[in-house]
Amino acid sequence: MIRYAWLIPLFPLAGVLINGLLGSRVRDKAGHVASLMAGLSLLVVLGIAREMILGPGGSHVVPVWTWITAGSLSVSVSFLVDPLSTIMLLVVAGVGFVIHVYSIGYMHGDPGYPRFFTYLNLFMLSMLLLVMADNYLLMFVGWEGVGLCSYLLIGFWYEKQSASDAGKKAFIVNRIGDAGFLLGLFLIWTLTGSLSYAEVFKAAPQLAAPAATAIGLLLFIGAMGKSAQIPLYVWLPDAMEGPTPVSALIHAATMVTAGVYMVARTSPVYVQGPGALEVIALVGALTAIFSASIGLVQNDIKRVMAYSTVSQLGFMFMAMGVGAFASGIFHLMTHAFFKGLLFLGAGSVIHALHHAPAAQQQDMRYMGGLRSKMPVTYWCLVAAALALAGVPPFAGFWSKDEILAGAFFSGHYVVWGLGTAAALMTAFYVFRMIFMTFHGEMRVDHHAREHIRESPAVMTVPLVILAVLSVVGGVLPGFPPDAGWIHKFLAPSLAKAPGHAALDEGVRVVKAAAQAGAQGGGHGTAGIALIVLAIAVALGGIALAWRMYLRDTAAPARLERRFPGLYRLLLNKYYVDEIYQACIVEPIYRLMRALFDFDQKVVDGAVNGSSFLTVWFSRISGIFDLRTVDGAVNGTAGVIGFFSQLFKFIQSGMVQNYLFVMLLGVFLMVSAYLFR
Amino acid sequence: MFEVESSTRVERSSVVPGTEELIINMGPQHPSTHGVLRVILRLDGETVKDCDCDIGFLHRGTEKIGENITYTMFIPYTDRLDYIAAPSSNLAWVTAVEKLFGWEIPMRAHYIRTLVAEFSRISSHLLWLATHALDIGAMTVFLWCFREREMVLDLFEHAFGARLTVNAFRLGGLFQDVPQKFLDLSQEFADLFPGRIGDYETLLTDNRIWLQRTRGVGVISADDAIDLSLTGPILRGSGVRWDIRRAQPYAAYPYLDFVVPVGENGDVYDRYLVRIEEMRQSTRIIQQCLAQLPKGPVSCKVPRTIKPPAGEVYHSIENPKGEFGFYIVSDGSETPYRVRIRPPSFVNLGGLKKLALGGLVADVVAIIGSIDIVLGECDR
Amino acid sequence: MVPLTHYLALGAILFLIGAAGVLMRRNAIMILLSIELMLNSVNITFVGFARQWADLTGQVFAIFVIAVAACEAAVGLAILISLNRDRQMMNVDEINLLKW
Amino acid sequence: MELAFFYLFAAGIVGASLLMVTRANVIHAALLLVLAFLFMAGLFVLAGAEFLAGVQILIYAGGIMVLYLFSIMLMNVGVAVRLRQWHRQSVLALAAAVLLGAEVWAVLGRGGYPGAKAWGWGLGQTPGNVEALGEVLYTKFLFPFEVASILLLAAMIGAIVLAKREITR
Amino acid sequence: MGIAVEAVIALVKIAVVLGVVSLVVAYLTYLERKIIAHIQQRLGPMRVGWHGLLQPIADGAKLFLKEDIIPDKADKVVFVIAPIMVLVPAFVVYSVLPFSSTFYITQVNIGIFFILAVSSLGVFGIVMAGWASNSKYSLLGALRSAAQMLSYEIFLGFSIIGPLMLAGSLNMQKIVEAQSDVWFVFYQPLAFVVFFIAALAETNRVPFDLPEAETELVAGFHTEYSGMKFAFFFLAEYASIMVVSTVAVTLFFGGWQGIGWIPLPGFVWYVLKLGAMIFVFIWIRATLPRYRYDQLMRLGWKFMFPLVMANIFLTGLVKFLFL
Repeated sequence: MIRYAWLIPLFPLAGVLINGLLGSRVRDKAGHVASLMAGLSLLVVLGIAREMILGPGGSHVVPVWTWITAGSLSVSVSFLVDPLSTIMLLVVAGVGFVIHVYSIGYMHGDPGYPRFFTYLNLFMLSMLLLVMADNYLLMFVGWEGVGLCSYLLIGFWYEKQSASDAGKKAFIVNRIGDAGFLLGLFLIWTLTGSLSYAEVFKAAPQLAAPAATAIGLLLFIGAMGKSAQIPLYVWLPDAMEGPTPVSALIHAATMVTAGVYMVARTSPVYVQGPGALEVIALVGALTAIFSASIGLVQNDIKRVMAYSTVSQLGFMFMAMGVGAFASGIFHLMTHAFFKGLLFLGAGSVIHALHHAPAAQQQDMRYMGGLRSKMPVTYWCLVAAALALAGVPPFAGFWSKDEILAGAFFSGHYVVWGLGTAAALMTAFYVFRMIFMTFHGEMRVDHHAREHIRESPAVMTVPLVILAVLSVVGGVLPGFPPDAGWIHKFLAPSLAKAPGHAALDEGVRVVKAAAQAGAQGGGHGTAGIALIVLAIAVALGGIALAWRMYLRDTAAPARLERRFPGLYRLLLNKYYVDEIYQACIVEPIYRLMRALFDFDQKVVDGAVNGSSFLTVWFSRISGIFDLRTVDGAVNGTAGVIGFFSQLFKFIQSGMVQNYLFVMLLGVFLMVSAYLFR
Repeated sequence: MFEVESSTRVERSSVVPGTEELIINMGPQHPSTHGVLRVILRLDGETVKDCDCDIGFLHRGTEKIGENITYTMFIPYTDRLDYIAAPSSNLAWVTAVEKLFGWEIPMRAHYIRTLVAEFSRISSHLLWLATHALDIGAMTVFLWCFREREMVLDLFEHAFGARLTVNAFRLGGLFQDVPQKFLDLSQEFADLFPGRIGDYETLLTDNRIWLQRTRGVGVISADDAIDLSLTGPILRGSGVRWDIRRAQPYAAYPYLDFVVPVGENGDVYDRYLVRIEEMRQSTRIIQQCLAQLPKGPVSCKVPRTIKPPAGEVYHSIENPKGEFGFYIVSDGSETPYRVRIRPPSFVNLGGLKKLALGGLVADVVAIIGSIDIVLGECDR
Repeated sequence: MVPLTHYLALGAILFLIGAAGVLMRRNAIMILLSIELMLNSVNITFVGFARQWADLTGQVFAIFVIAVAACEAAVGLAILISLNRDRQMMNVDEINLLKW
Repeated sequence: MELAFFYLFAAGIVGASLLMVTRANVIHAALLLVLAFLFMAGLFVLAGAEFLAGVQILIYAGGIMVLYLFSIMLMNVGVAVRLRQWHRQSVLALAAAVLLGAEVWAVLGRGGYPGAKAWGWGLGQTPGNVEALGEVLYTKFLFPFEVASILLLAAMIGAIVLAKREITR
Repeated sequence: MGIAVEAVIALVKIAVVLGVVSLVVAYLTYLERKIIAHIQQRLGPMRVGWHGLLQPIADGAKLFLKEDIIPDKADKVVFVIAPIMVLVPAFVVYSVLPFSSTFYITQVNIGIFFILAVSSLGVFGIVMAGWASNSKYSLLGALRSAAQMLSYEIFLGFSIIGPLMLAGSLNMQKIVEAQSDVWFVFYQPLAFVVFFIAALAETNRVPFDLPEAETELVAGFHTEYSGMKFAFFFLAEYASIMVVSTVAVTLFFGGWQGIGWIPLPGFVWYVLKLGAMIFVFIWIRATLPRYRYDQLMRLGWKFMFPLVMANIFLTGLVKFLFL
């Protein structure tokens, strides 16, 4: 089966071709075609995964053809199938397929229906290329491909100014990251002489620490852009302008995790340069708490999700930074399930509210009490929220708290502290969202009320599938023995970070403690303490949300009045966009203007001044000329006139004259050959 | 030294004409203009941009001649109008004059006149089908049609002693009764002919090439056809059920049972179908005439000098091509004061421009064929 | 066997005839025809070389030259037709738009 | 024998081409060029390029030149015959061409080409020129071959766009 | 010495073939008139000789003795060369046709290709005639003819690729030998249909006789021709019919190969098959109307071209998979 790995990207490619070229013919069938292609891909992935998981595993390279051969650089298009890419394939193809199906319902009736599915399949193609590449260049192709699709899909409703602006913003911010990524690739090639994973990793242990750190940091700049880390996260919240399935697939489940995947994939290089890892851990932790805090007060349902995504991505990078690569990938997987679900659920809500005024469709202040109207959506979202909050035994608990444990046991106490605080906020804002949307009194616009009903099966079935995955997706791979099955499975693909022994032991202990807790025994004080703390944090956040938004509904307003500055700061997302505007965009404008002024005043001034001088000089000399060297001047003019008459013929505009000159040229060349 | 051929040297070549248009004189000597019609076509490639008819090459002043000769003497001149269907022209004239006089014609004469007129319709339609098919390239139909047309002409010879310009009828009836042989042969022909029509249709009606060449070509709507005062099969091909035999019956038509076929789309193909069906209906009429043919005299009492009362009359009949009428003004003398002919071909030809614009050269040929003109009557 | 020089000489003569035609005639079609002649002169040299060294590369290239010639004819004639239609021009030395 | 035929064909080609470039009437010129192409085809057969000879006739004479004639007729060149035929730079151009010819002559006179090789096949034998050519064309030169097809496609589209009267939709 | 003998033999062969072919072509006109006449239920030529058998000779004599008119405004040289340009390629092609396993003038590696190439030259004569006549009808006819023959040459060429792929050779004799078991028409029915239609168009026969459509363009490109020059056009047309029929017989019906056990010499088989093919040509002329110019082009490019392409693809696929 692994031999047929090349089939996986081929199906979406076929979908792109069918929907892209025959879009006007396919019309309403575009969604089915695209879903079929995604489903076929998923089938192949499942076949491969079955072989990888049940079989001996290992790492397989499936060559397709040689792409570039330039000097010593040789890049082939070939696919790598190993545990890491298997997990990623499962996530991408699985969630991708589910969201394709969901989109059939969600996008139904949109004028750009075939176009949407063309982009979606193109995205699948690029993302699969990204995770299956066996070298950095091919990965970069996928990397750029998903960026392009992201741009196209954010700006899918391009007639909306904000959507097309958001698309451009995403693209430009990503370019900044990509520049770093590309520099990283150059550096890799310069230092190791190859871009293929196998050879780079073979050469990695010989890399000097500063070199490895440099590579790591450059690559991480790329990851910052793609995975929306501080300071390049600004595009992701805006990206919610795109259709909701897109937000779910690209901006929650898959594309934004590409950076995490890339760091995990490059882990053999990263472990050589610990400095880079420290940076990653810190950036990740800061991002996590920073964006979680913004999420606390947002009112737009999708923006809450967006900041939550940024925050969770921060968690993943935290894991990478502290060396818990497997935990990061684990969280990536579970996050894909529950965050995809959250988005799809939000989409379902928005879909139900599409009769409401445009400004209210996504605003939680105009929702409430939807539970009875949309039971399936509600229960699915609750499952997702519990998973995100980290309540056992839902998926998030297993992965997120593993990360926190990893941070703690590897000695990154600051990071751990920030992470725990962020976890508290996470639990709070997600249940704030649930309570505001589904509980309490209905605040929906009156004439939109009767239109609210549960979404069609084509949308709810994907929700249920993801809900099931959100429940069991953590416990199954994460449950002991050892630190969980997934760690064992992923181990061959990932490098061991310094101090990994303590870390692994810690994770193992925590897991064991959890197991023990379930069984009523006791192991490792610290472990139990951590677990208790984690559960307490999650429940505390939920309780707080419950108190503020269900029991004492005046509390938020009260808090808002008491801390107006803080509230406004959070509501306006720490004014980051404004700061960027002021600090980066404005200075560039100002620089431009300054250069322009320089040109206007100094250069032109010089020119004008000299001409002014010239005028005076010529006036003086004119008198002189007229009297004395008139004849000479006229003579000069005559000479110039003569030559220009001569040269005028060179540009006659007639082809044959030019050809004649060409023939003369040939004549001269032959002459040169003959009389050399 | 290289500037040879300098005698008519022109420096600027702006006189070189572009590829724009080609003006073609179709006719007056062209195989498919059916006589001496001259069509001036302005072509863009092969597409017709403009189309002008130049007629009058066969003008003989027939109307003027009519003012100078007696009513009886004019009958042979009508032969030379629509010479393809001479008896029809005769019929139009004699019925018009009889209407002027107010004579009662014996029934037998009516029936024989109808019989002969329908034969002339068949003869005309056969010639039309033959040449129309040949224009579009089907040469076998041409010869087959001529085979049957030959039989019709033989019948005329039996009855009237002439084949083409038969001078069939007289004022007041017929010159003499038709021989029995004529009636027998007519019966024979009427039994044979429907099968032969089937033969033509096997070659054409469902032939893909024929369909491609005729369907959707030269389309004219019913309203346009009426506005252009087109008559005959062209009008009926556009779906207007107008036939003078039915609308203003004359001769024996009131006593006969026949269907007036109409088309739907008004294209060349529908006109073809209409005419084919008309041939079938003509055969039916012939059968009925032969069966119902009453005994009796073939002429009413006609004075030796024919002097009609002063007055005017217009009478028209359904010629194979359309409405063929005479407008006669009498001042009470032996010669008409004024004779005006209402020729169907002339009027129908007026629709050519509308039909041909935007088509291809080859379509023009098919369209002229489907209008079915005869220049003798068009130019008069 | 015909010496290679003969082929080359023939090719050169044809090339020069063609070149002279291109440079000397005013009529655009004549210029195109002369270009065809030049292309063919190249073919002759190719075939001559192929003959000399028993290497089919020369013939293959001649085929490619013919393909190029077909393209040239198609595009060239299309240009001429539109030029002729829009400006009623036939002579190359009246067309000096390159001057601007 | 072969040499005699070569001279015959060469004389034909050169004669026809010379007449071609001097004709005032474009149709005559085109027909003379066809004649030159036919001689050239004979030359190709002589040089063992049978397939090329066929292509020369089929594509060049039968295809491209018909296209020329077609276009010329569309353009109605009757008037063009009466125009001045020669460019102002003619004398200069002729001189340059003759000079270049002299130089080429000198270059050719130096000789110095590596020795000849015999064909692997003769006239009328199998596998002959066609098979060998096909083999080479579709293996070694497959990529240029495909590129040539793209080129033809591009030229076709270009020609249609250029010559189409207006795009009506 | 050997060369001289060979040359003489070749010349004799050429003379024989040329003579026979000219005669046969002349009688082809008689055959056509007779067959069409009978289809149209008349007798056709009956006066000259028994059942009009000497009619072609009488026609030839008449045309030969007729005044040779060259229009005043015509381009005289081209006007005279044009009919020759039509006739010569039509006859040159006979040099590679295999009349039987032993009788042929020459055998060329690129036989079928040669036929295609040389017969493509016929269009020049037509174009020259149309242009040189300086008449609008002639010019229109020539333009139609150029477009038509140029297009249908493509389909003709592509349609024979299928059989050629099966035969694996361009040599006419080899192609015939390859059909000793099964005629290619059974393997390549699609190719045969396209070939036949293209052949009709290539020889300007009904229903593709637009260039000389007499009811539209008077007589098309040879409107202004008379006498022997006119006869040349006709000879060329019938010679081309013979050629395409021969090619059809060679490529699709096993050439001179017999059917089963019937002991007839190859040449007789060849003539029989050729006769049948020619009969079909004439039969079609008596049956069908004429296409319109745009319909002709549409039929070619939109219907036949995809068809031949599919045929080539299928043949290649089958050959690749099963042979």
